[in-house]
Amino acid sequence: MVAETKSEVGEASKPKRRVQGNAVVSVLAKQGILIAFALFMLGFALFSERFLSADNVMTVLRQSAIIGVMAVGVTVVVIGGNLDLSVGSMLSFSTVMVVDLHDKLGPELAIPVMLLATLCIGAVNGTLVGFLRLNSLIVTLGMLSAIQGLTLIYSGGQNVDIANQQGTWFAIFGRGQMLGIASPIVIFLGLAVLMHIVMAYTPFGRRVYAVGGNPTAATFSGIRRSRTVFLTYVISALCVGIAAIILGSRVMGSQNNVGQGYELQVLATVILGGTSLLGGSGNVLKTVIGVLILGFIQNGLLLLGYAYYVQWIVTWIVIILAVWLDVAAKRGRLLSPIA
Amino acid sequence: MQTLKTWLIRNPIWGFVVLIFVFFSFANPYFFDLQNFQNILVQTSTIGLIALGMTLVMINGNIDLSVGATVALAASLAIDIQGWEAFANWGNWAILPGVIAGLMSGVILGAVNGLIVWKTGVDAFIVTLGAMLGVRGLVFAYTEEQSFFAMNFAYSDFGASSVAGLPTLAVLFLLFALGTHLLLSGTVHGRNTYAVGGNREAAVNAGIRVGPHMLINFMLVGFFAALAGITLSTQMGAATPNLGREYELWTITAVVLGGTKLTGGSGTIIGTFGGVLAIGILRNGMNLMQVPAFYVLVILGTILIAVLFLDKQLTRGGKEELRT
Amino acid sequence: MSDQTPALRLDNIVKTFPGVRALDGVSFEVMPGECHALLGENGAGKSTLMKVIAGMYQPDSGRLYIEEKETVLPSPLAAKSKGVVLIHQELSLAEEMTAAENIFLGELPTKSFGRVDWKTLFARAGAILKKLNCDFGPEVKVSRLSIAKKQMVEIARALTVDAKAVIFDEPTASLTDAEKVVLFDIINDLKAQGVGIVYISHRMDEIFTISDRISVLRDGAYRGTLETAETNEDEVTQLMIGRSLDYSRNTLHHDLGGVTLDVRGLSCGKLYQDVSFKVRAGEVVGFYGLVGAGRTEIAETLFGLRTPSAGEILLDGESVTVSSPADAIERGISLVPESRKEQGLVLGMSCRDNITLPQIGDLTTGPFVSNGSEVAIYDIYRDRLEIKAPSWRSMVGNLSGGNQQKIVIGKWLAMKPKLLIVDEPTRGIDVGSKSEIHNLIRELARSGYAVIVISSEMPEVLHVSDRIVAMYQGRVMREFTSDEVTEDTLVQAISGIRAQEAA
Amino acid sequence: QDDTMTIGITQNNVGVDSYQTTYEQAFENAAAELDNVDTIVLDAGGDVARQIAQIQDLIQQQVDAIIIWPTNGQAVVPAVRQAKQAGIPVVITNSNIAEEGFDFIASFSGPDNITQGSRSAEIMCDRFKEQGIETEAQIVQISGQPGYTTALERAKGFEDRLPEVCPEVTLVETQPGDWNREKSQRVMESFLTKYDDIDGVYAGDDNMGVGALNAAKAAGRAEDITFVGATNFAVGYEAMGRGEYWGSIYQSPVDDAEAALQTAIDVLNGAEVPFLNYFDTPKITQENMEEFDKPVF
Ligand SMILES: Nc1ncnc2c1ncn2[C@@H]1O[C@H](COP(=O)(O)OP(=O)(O)OP(=O)(O)O)[C@@H](O)[C@H]1O
Ligand SMILES: Nc1ncnc2c1ncn2[C@@H]1O[C@H](COP(=O)(O)OP(=O)(O)OP(=O)(O)O)[C@@H](O)[C@H]1O
Ligand SMILES: [Mg+2]
Ligand SMILES: [Mg+2]
Repeated sequence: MVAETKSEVGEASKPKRRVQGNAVVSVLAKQGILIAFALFMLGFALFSERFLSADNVMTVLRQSAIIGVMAVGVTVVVIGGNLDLSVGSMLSFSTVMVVDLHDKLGPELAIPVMLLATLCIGAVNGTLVGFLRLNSLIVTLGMLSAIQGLTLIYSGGQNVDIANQQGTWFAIFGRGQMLGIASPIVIFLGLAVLMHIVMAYTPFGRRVYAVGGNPTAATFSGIRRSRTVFLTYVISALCVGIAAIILGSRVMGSQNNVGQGYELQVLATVILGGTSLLGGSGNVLKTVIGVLILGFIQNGLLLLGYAYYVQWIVTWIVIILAVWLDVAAKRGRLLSPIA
Repeated sequence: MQTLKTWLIRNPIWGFVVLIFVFFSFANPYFFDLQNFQNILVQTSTIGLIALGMTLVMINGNIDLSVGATVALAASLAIDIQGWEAFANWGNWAILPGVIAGLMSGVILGAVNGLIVWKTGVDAFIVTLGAMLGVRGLVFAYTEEQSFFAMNFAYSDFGASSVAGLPTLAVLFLLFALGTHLLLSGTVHGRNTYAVGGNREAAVNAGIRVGPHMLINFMLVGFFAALAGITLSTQMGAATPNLGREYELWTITAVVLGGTKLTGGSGTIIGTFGGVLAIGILRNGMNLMQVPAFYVLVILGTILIAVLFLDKQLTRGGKEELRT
Repeated sequence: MSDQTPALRLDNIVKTFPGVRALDGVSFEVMPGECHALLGENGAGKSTLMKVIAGMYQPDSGRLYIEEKETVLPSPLAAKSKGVVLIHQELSLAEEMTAAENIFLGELPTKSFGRVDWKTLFARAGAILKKLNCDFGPEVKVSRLSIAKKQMVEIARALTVDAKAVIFDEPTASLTDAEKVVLFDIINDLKAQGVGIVYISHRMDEIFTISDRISVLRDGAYRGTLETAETNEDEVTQLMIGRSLDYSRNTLHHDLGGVTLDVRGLSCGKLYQDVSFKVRAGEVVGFYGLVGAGRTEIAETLFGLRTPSAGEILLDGESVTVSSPADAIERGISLVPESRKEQGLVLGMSCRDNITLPQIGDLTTGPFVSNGSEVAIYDIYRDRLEIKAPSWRSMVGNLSGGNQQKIVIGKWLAMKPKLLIVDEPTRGIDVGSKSEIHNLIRELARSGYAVIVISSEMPEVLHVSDRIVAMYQGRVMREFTSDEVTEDTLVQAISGIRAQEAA
Repeated sequence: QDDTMTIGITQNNVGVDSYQTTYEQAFENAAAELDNVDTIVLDAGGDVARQIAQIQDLIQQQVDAIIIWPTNGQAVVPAVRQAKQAGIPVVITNSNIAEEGFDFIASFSGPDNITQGSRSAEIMCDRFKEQGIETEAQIVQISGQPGYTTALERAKGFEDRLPEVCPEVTLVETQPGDWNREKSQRVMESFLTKYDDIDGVYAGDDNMGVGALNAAKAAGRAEDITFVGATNFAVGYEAMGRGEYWGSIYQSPVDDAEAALQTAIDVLNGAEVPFLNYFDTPKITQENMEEFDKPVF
């Protein structure tokens, strides 16, 4: 007894029944974070006529560059399934070092020496998390504290300053221009594009996504997981080094705690950009949007003249709204299905 | 002996606690002293209370980064409100509305966090990261940057008081730790905490209402953070808007040291208690040994990592293990 | 049967996912006291249909009746309270909790103040586990159990409620034969109590043992229902995939090449001891044994995931130390691992990215991954293994279980290895694709590869292997050629009865 | 009482800026020169709770005197009271504790931050008068980290004094710079976008002042702006020398530290010490800077 029923699809329909038509809509809808960005840019523009002036936009971009450069590195670490909370104190360390060495060795030596030292710290992080498989949150929290101490020991707790601020070519990174645009912006966007290409189009990038998505399966696929994780931390450290050059050049000096609290700001921008803390997904270019959102919120609220605490409260709300919009767009409904 | 060994392997942090305890006892003449132990207990009680709630939230697979700000808000409310005109002739009872308001603020903030996590599905990390900033903003908005001072010395006397020879704050912490331990290990809510964190889908399928469940735990951590803020303010007789900065990081560190997994599903109060004590003893011991400030940072950081490393060595499966 | 009211009836259920119409107007019913088998290719929509019944998914349209009363099931809890229980295809347990807690999850017995009544809990869970012939207690942590035992815990859940309908979604995928027998007893018990059973499996022998009726789904649509007693495997297969299959034993002998793999006295601590065997180019060697016999561990050692404590591995006559999977891959070894979710796939990545993952470093033009060669590889194995996915961009996590397994196999076939090891290659795969995979394995061998097949399914081992290695508790008991092996001698060997004793 | 005395100090947050670090070194150097003084130097890292724990730990060790650089003037009062009850004299340094605690301390030694704020206002006002813009000048303020006593007191001193000396100068906006030069630079950049006319910047310390100066220089508007800070740092001193930065308050951490130590020793020796032991923090501007040495920090 065989009861046949209707079947709209032919026998040989190999590619599955696809719901056609709203492809464009669904692609757009997935970009919740872009929509959020556009929405609140519009909001600020309505309230402050200076907000969208070329000058101000450039200022925000310039200011965001330091956080942005670090966020690019941290995005890679997070995609690889780990956290890096040590970037803030590493930034302090690297900036203090490059500024201090500037006068002692000259910028042409100070930069490579500082980068080397920073990469060493990144390598320590990478060894602990990658090769020894220690929990990245605690390792980098520990490193946050240890590097802070190292910085203070290095500088003796004193501020460092560049004596000859006018004459040094070191100024180019923070204060100069490249291609007619303020150099921090060029460095930031250039690095973001470069890292995006690395992550999206090279075998290394693919391996990072795989390791972050499922470390065991990645190992079973012949990926050297420890090495991959190690490299993500080295990349993160390199980005911190670059950020330190921009910062040192912009300020022409450094305190021992310049980077304090940056780790969480950086992480916020990475998450705003839609990178999942679970690892295995994320996008460097979207991190740039996350950076810009945070940068423009802070600037916009300042332009509106709100007291700092009002700015904090509004930032709280905006961050949650932006991420909500993003996840809601991805799942196609506003409220979460959690019962 | 055998049970002690398996117990230690399951709670390696306690091995470490014993280790540093012995070390400091020999290294410093002031360390091994009843009064000093009481100091340590009181000093750890703040982070400790928060860690109790944090353990629940983290076993759930969530996290709460806003606890530090909650500490400040609850402390400020408790102290400011007890000084209001309205309660001027309540005598020592004036403390009560302040404390209740402080605790309520924690519970409400926890509820706000929990509700957002539940309803929007945004990751708890980002929800509470936002709240960490926003609640601090609320604190500054409320206090207008001022510190508050408790006019009534009964308030700070409470912080310095003892029951049965033990500091009240330490007793309070121990009692709440015991209560939370019982909650987690012996009640349906506690067991569901493991289920929700261990396998959310399984929990949903089993008919556990995951949303309200997480909400309750967020309210609990809010409550504990507020309570910690209040006990801390009784030690100072004052509240400052910057109170509790970076406490979230130290709390999470203590909880993870105690063996709770960030991914959720496992952890114990016994472990958390060990983690909290480890940090407290380290800080106290290093103060007594006059380790210079810069080196304290390096040592503390290094030890955190070392503990993690030892833990890994202890729980490793041996040579036959799968190398992934 | 039709004079009774169905325990459960579905009418014209439609369910779509983004890009996929998973259920396309399916109607289906289960009578009380009946075991109704549901069959279909991988991705046909079986699990989706069951999740609709269990309240986990809401259908886009269509109606659901429990004892002819129209019902809406907004949540799994609602379904459970109406007496509908689903045993999941994928394990769904909280690892750090005890077996008892997992069995009674969501309805732990309580005392005052919301305290758990451990005594009652353990007593009740213990009774159920005993009924299932489980050799572990209710207070053991689930994380310490083997997959098979976890599966039994999952099954135990069905027995906690007064069910009207119980759905088993591929319950035997990781069970041994002995456990299977227990399960079937339980199912017969339930039937006797008038419970309606839905039984999903890709194993024909089981379906013909246990079911009363068989319904077939195809591409999300209902294809028909057969009385088990009045049909045969061939008819069912026809309905499912539109053609017949060959279930014969392997007799295809062909010329063998040199010895590719020579394992001498290999041991790994307590996991297995003194294992020796050879695999020649062009040969398929089957490893058969019970769960825990140590077959997987040998494979993992060969793939560089474990360090042997003694013994020697010779590859093409050369003694080698395989230090990591990357190393193994370089030497031309591939391993299709046992657990696709944990070891085989990055669920968040696309189908294409998963398939090309092991060779991503070689698929480059300049420093960049070449999209063209990647898609080309994907296309080859999609066609060859009949992988059903909306496109190469689809997330592997959204594929049906069987299609996921095909992705893993495709990934390792694409490496064109010298030595291919497949561990439970057809777990959860439909009969059509299974036979396709068997053919592929044969074909690979014929073209000169050495292949090791680890399987717990006797027909599979018998069908593909030229030689069979029988293992028991970490030791090789006996080797058979495909000519001399009989089911009886094989069963004896894997139960620890040595050939000579048996003789 | 044996002849060596042990003095414990808990500082606010060493390493957060050079002032505190230099203070610490000066304190240790001064103590090292005295044979009969042992010191225990602790740092609260800006956290009141930790500071209280440190005070308790010092009481536990039965030191002879405790010097406290309060992280918060009110929150340490009960801990100070405990010290008093334990019979240990307490000297407060750098920034004072709340009046409620005066009963429990032996002395306060340090600068007067409120006066510093007023003096900065005077420097700013005098400069505007010289320029003849005291009737229309607009200024912005970049304050220290919110919630810290020093930041609060300087801002208060400045805001209270300014309308007294220059009633027509408007303070258009205040934002915190968190004692951080980079943060201050960012804040100033936004101010420059927002306001076309800024005549003066008051910064809670020179570190932030120089940050603001950096921003203004980058925008090409530094010439028109009078920068006034506090706690004259070396960078501020140099900028003053270049004629870019107008004025500040000269405050020596070495004096600060030595005064605190001396006060504690005097207290222990039973000598008479003034209860509020302010040391002088004079105005420094481009005009009189030769009278001062360049700060070492
Ligand atoms: N959550 C989901 N999102 C998107 N597509 C899904 C989802 N779940 C299932 N699908 C798709 O629906 C179809 C039916 O899947 P289902 O799991 O029901 O198959 P199945 O018959 O159980 O197959 P198998 O025998 O392999 O388990 C598949 O094409 C699958 O890719
Ligand atoms: N005696 C045992 N008790 C509990 N768990 C066991 C036992 N032996 C093995 N296991 C677990 O069962 C799982 C499967 O065992 P193993 O991989 O050794 O067997 P196998 O021969 O590969 O069997 P299969 O491939 O059929 O699963 C492993 O996770 C292993 O740790
Ligand atoms: Mg299925
Ligand atoms: Mg196996």
